[in-house]
Amino acid sequence: MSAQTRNWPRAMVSDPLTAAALLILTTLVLLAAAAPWISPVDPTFVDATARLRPPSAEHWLGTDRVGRDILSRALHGARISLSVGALVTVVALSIGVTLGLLAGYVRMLDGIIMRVMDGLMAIPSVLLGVAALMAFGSTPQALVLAITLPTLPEIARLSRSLALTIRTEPFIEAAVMAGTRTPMLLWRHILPNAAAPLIVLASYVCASAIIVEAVLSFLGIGTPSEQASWGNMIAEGRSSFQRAPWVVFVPSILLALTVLSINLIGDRLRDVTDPLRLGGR
Amino acid sequence: MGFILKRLISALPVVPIVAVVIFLLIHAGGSDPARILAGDTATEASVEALRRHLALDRPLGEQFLAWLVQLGKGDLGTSIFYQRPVAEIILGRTGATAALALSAIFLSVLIGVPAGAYAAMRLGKPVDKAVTFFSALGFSMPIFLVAYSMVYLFSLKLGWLPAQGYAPPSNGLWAFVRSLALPALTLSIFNIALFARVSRATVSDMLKQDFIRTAAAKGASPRRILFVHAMRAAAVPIVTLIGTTFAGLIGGVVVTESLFNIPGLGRLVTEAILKRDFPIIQGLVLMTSVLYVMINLCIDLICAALDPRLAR
Amino acid sequence: MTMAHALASNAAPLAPVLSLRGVTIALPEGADRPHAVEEISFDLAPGEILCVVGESGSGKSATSFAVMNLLARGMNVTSGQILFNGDDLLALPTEARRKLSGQALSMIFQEPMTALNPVQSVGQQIEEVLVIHEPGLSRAARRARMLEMLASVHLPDPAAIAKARPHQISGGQRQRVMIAMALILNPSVLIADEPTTALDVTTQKQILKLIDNLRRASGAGVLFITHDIGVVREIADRVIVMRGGKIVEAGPADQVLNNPREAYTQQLIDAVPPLEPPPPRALPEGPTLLEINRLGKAFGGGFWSSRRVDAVRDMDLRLSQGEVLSIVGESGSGKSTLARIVAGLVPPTSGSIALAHSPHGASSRKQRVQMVFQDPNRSLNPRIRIGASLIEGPMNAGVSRAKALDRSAQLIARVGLDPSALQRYPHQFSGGQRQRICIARALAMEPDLLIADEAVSALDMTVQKQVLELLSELQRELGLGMIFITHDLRVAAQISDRICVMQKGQIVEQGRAVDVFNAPASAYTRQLLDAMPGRGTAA
Amino acid sequence: DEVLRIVLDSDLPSLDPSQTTATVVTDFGHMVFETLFAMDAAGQPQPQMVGAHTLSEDGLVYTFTLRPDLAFHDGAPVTSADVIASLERFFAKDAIGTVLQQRLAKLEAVGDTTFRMTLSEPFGLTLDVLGKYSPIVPYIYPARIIAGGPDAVITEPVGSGPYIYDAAETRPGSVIVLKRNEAYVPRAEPQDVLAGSHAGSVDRVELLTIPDSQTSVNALMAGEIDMISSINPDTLDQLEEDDAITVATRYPAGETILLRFNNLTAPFNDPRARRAFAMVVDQNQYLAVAAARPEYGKVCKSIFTCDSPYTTDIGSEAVGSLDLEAAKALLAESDYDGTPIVVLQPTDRPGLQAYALIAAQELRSIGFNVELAASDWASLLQRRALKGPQAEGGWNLFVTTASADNMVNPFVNLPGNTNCETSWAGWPCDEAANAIRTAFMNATTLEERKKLADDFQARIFEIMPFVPAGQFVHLGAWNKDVGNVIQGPASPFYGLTKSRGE
Ligand SMILES: Nc1ncnc2c1ncn2[C@@H]1O[C@H](COP(=O)(O)OP(=O)(O)OP(=O)(O)O)[C@@H](O)[C@H]1O
Ligand SMILES: Nc1ncnc2c1ncn2[C@@H]1O[C@H](COP(=O)(O)OP(=O)(O)OP(=O)(O)O)[C@@H](O)[C@H]1O
Ligand SMILES: [Mg+2]
Ligand SMILES: [Mg+2]
Ligand code: NI
Repeated sequence: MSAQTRNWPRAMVSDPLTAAALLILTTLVLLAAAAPWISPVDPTFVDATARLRPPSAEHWLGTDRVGRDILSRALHGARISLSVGALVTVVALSIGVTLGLLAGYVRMLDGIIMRVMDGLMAIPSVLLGVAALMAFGSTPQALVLAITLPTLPEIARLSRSLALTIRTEPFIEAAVMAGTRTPMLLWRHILPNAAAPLIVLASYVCASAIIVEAVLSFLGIGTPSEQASWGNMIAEGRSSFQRAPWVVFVPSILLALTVLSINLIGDRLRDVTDPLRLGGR
Repeated sequence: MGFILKRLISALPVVPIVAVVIFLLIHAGGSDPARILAGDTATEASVEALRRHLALDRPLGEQFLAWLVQLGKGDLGTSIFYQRPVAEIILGRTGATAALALSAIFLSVLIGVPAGAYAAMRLGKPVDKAVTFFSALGFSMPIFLVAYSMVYLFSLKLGWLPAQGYAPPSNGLWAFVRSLALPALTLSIFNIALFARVSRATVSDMLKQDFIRTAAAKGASPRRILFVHAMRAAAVPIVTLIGTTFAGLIGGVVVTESLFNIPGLGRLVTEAILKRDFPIIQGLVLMTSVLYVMINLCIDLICAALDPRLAR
Repeated sequence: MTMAHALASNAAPLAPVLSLRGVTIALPEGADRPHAVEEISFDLAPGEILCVVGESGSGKSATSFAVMNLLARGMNVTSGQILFNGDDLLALPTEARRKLSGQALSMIFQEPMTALNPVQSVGQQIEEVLVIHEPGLSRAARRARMLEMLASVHLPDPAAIAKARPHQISGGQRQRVMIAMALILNPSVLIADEPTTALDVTTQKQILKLIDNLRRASGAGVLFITHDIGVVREIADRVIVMRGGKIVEAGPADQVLNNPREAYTQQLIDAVPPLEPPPPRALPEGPTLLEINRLGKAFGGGFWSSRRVDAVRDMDLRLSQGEVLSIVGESGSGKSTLARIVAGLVPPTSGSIALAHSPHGASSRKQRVQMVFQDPNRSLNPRIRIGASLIEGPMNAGVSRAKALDRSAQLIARVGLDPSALQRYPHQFSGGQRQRICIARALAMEPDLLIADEAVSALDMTVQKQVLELLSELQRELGLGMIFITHDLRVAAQISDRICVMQKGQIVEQGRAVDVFNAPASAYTRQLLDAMPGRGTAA
Repeated sequence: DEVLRIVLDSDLPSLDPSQTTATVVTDFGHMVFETLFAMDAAGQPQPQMVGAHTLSEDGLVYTFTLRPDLAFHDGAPVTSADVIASLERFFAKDAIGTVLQQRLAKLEAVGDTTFRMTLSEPFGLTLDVLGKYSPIVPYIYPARIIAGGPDAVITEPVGSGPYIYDAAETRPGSVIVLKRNEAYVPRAEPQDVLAGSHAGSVDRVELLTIPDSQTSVNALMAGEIDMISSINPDTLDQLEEDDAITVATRYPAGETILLRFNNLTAPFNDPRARRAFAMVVDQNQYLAVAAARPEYGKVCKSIFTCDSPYTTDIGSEAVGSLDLEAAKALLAESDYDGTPIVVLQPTDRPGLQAYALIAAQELRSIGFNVELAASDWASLLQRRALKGPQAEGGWNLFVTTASADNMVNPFVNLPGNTNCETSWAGWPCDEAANAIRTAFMNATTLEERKKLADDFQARIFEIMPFVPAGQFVHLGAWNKDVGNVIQGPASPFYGLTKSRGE
């Protein structure tokens, strides 16, 4: 197992399913990054008279309900969807994990932090998201916030429980005796040892952020329609699903592939970096 | 007894926190239900009159206080749009969501847990790989694709099940079950995946425990080991998950309720938000937070019963 | 020679119930060696206790798991036979082997807490054996058998114990439950894998006695695995010594223990700390380093908690500079709590601790007191290189990075490790090596007082000996004050100037090591001394 | 029991038809309530609750007598007092009602069921107003339930109509349950749109809200519902494949898509900027989204509903010439300085959302700097009420649709109302147009009115307070066994029949 832990990058790609997932995700990220240069046409160009066209030479993946090119939109949509996923993951994890670790380690803060988290959890997540969007307008920041807020309690809870377990480990006491201060203790000693389950959670958060963005669009409060995101492409295409299924299928497949890849990668990453597998029994 | 009391008291502050937060949040947007009620082509004067009549022109603090006073009298207020008591509206919607959420959880547990547990027993084998893959897939399927496909197949082509709608149990058990089948299944796809995943993780952890070896040394069959020992001991995290999932489902059923035209709380929340029906939103949030506190309490009690070590 | 030995050796040679013939167990790929055990053969006669000793990792458990068909995934018996009453178990179908497990063959495990299902009552768990193997039995009959069995392992109030869950009974009681479970169907073979390692000496003694009696009553052959030569002396009829997956020596207990053929066996025997304390050193009458007055620590007892535990009560203690004080006592007597209070990890509820002014003028108590913990696997952050762990403390105290690195290199050499160790991660070391690293880390802080809380209990005998020697060497060299916590009186006697015996949070006796050993003042100390394994036979 | 299940366009904002201008409430209102007069197919008001009425020689005094046997659902007879209270409520709530009120000298009860209306000047549209069928409709309520004043919301919808609202079975936001009023005595004349008999045919009508258009289509195809009042155009093909389903329009007059400027703030306070945009509005673009098939949409460059009596093409060259260069030139001439303009885009109304996208692209094509402000409908309405410049949260353009009854003549024409701050959002201000409108109201002959309507359109296209962007019809879909579906200016549900069995 020592070999496994040290060579985790190799261990990742050695699994064909994970390798495929990595390949897909990398490709999508690259395509998203290159979208402005490789998109055949302007993704916002509207021509309603050419709406809901099936895939053709002119529009490889067809057109949507106002005649915009789906391929171009899917490529540009990847930018929003992937960056929403990434951003939410980063924001939610950094806030949630910090709060959770603090609650788990600094017992004085536990009550306050966890009550606030309970409060957040008690509010239906749709409402929380919508309220955030209403309060801060339909901006990307608000969107990230709207998706982040409902995920915080879960992250904080997990981090807290991890901190609670890890804090009793003798190496933490050793660090305390070495005079390590709390922030450093959390950062250097507790966090790395909580990484494995957090990685899985991160992949889950990332994946669900992309989906929630879609759900918010479904409710008409996600990314504005002018900007493409897989979520709003699916949401808008839904009304013409029977007539022009490709409008929905393209972003759905991309979204499913992304979420699937992220989950597979997260699972595998957990497996190969699990510190609890060190030392054995 | 002390245990229950302790849990209850530590959970109670959630409700007022939620009440204040939500009140501020929904009013922060500054939108106005009177305007929506009056309609697209209403004159400014009639919007104004309506606003005054609905007491929406008063300062926020005063509105909050009024709400609190009303609440103190056990009254959740009256819906701005439906002009009916909020409590009655919420109650009328609770049945469908509860039925949906419960049956979805039932399905998720029934399918997800055994699948995950079985995968845990066969860790690294093809079965496990398949379960892992399908549970990842379950996460990534757009819910309405699932919904439409199932409706197309089971309702329109085969005609086995209704395409939409909700039949309360008072319409007969059979109708009730039929009306719930597709939405519950749709809602479950994601949760089955979730439960399979969590069960796989916890059961495989349990299977590494020493007491599993003890059971094997007693000559227990793999089935017995799985069901009597591993699953029972893994029940705590799974029960906890059931609790949080259930709490989450109350808000998470929106899409399913919309797709299957089920008059439930999820839709009510969304509609109330989109229309800014403040009394309903407030009432709902209050209810969900109380429910959440109660679910948490139940979960804690169940967990304590399952694993007495937790009761300390 | 005990009665048991006489019985075993004088009886007509019985056909063995269990024989291993050239058994080889393969390890999964990537393990440290290709085979857990290679070509091992031995016989176990009915009514016999066969002790298997050997260093950690020598394949003792693997062998017993092979017999019980409990080998972990990836481990397989690749050749050889395991004969039970002449039938090859390996040739039997799984179902048939399962029938034997728990009935004809049964096993007791090391850690009774984790080996029992935490969510089932112990009664249920014992009855489960009957449910599996005698499905025809009525519920009442099962229960009666279970209670009878609980009584026969000398558990008080069997009905109450049966209802309890594992966490509600003591370690010794749990181990008895395990034994009851193993014996309820009168197995022909009982395998006990370190059944007493987790128990304190007094409990250990009772359990050993129980096993001895039971095998005589039922005639079961007992395969007893231990790393403790003292225990072997106590109960073994025959002994097998294993090393690196091979049997290096086998024979009657007397012969192996008293006239070992192999140097390795001798080493094992030598590693056992002698029962007699070494001649007393000149008690270092240095200035007082630590003074504890009327110290108390209570856990729980808050508004919500119904249970209040006085872990430490009214304790007075004094330690001179350069002195080694051992604290012994049964599990739960408050040893660790005391250590943690002194280290400043938990605040005391009452009383005072005073640490004399430091000769090097170091700052906080935390830094002047350092600790070495019991479990070397968990005392080092698995995610941080050894070097980084070693310099963390000094750098926190304001030492420059370069200087700290310098010192860590010296220390790592001092504890007998290669400097390259600094670049490695904890999991790349053995338990003994890790414990040395922990010592180096503690010393890096240049403490005045070193606390070793069961610092050698998790190590096997030979390694334990090395670490002990290292510790006392360093202590003398650096003139440290040291508090050495152990449950093993022999170890305490070896290393310490003074011994302090604790029971239920209080000191029942303290004095020079020799005095405590030779003339124990309290009844409790005497009990502890009597319970020490090996004492009976050695005398 | 025979049950008719009908899916409405959207949830009703209120069960009080006097509080909201949302058209969907009339689906409910016409079932439960009745009006004094009711529109027939020719658009003429016919007596409904009124049995007999007289008009004095001078055209100032109307005397009405209610027909016998009228009773509210709570059993109380309909009296003059109820009528007067209801009309007063109507006058207070409705803009057109207000016009009548301004000409009203006295409204008084003469007997239990007779009342008199005295005008201060003759007003030819009096009966049209009393028979108004689009919100706000002058329904007659029991005086008791509207005693709280015009702004108090009715909580108990009790009317005198053919169906009784069943509060116990109604699930707000999901289904409104109506049961046939067995005590109802219909008029003897056969049904003629809203005029004539209102007799209910089926025992029970359920008005449903189904949030997802595909779900309602599925439900209709599975036979779980009987009618979708208005389908999503993109589901047309699917529905037409089903032989058991009829797809047709119930309102042949249709709806007009409107692009509405904020006439108060820059750049659209400058008519040149407005006209510049009007030149590049391509109605075909909007109609491609709005109309399920080309035949269901119509390019209509009139401010009045095309094919209605006052339709004209005077001044229509100002709309949709699609001359980019000319438009750019005109814009350059205007005061527009390149500041981003705000186009409101509702995200929860798919159609409007698409029109906003098209409008934005057209605006950009001539050099406007456009910011699409996407928000939900509620927030949009909120923002739309702000009159200030975009920097202060204001807006410059929104899109919506208006049904024919808001468009057909200068009198009702909603976007053409140029009454400054009191007119509809956008607040255009034009004395000249106002004067023509007033003249139209007072005109007595059709000839005269036609002329005034022409003038009105000419003036409106000159000042261009909004741009018409095409006219289309909504399609409804119903099971073939549903009979008697009215196709006209109104299409009430009470007359619907359901043939038993197949
Ligand atoms: N599951 C496993 N996977 C890989 N290697 C294993 C596994 N279990 C045991 N081993 C290896 O098999 C060898 C024998 O292990 P075993 O547990 O039998 O030793 P032991 O003599 O019981 O030691 P201890 O005294 O520490 O219990 C060791 O080298 C160990 O590392
Ligand atoms: N954090 C704690 N909370 C509550 N009780 C505690 C805590 N730590 C220790 N105790 C209790 O205090 C008593 C003394 O515990 P301590 O760990 O000091 O014993 P010990 O002598 O070190 O035992 P062992 O030999 O098993 O390590 C025990 O009864 C224990 O259950
Ligand atoms: Mg072992
Ligand atoms: Mg201890
Ligand atoms: Ni020991």
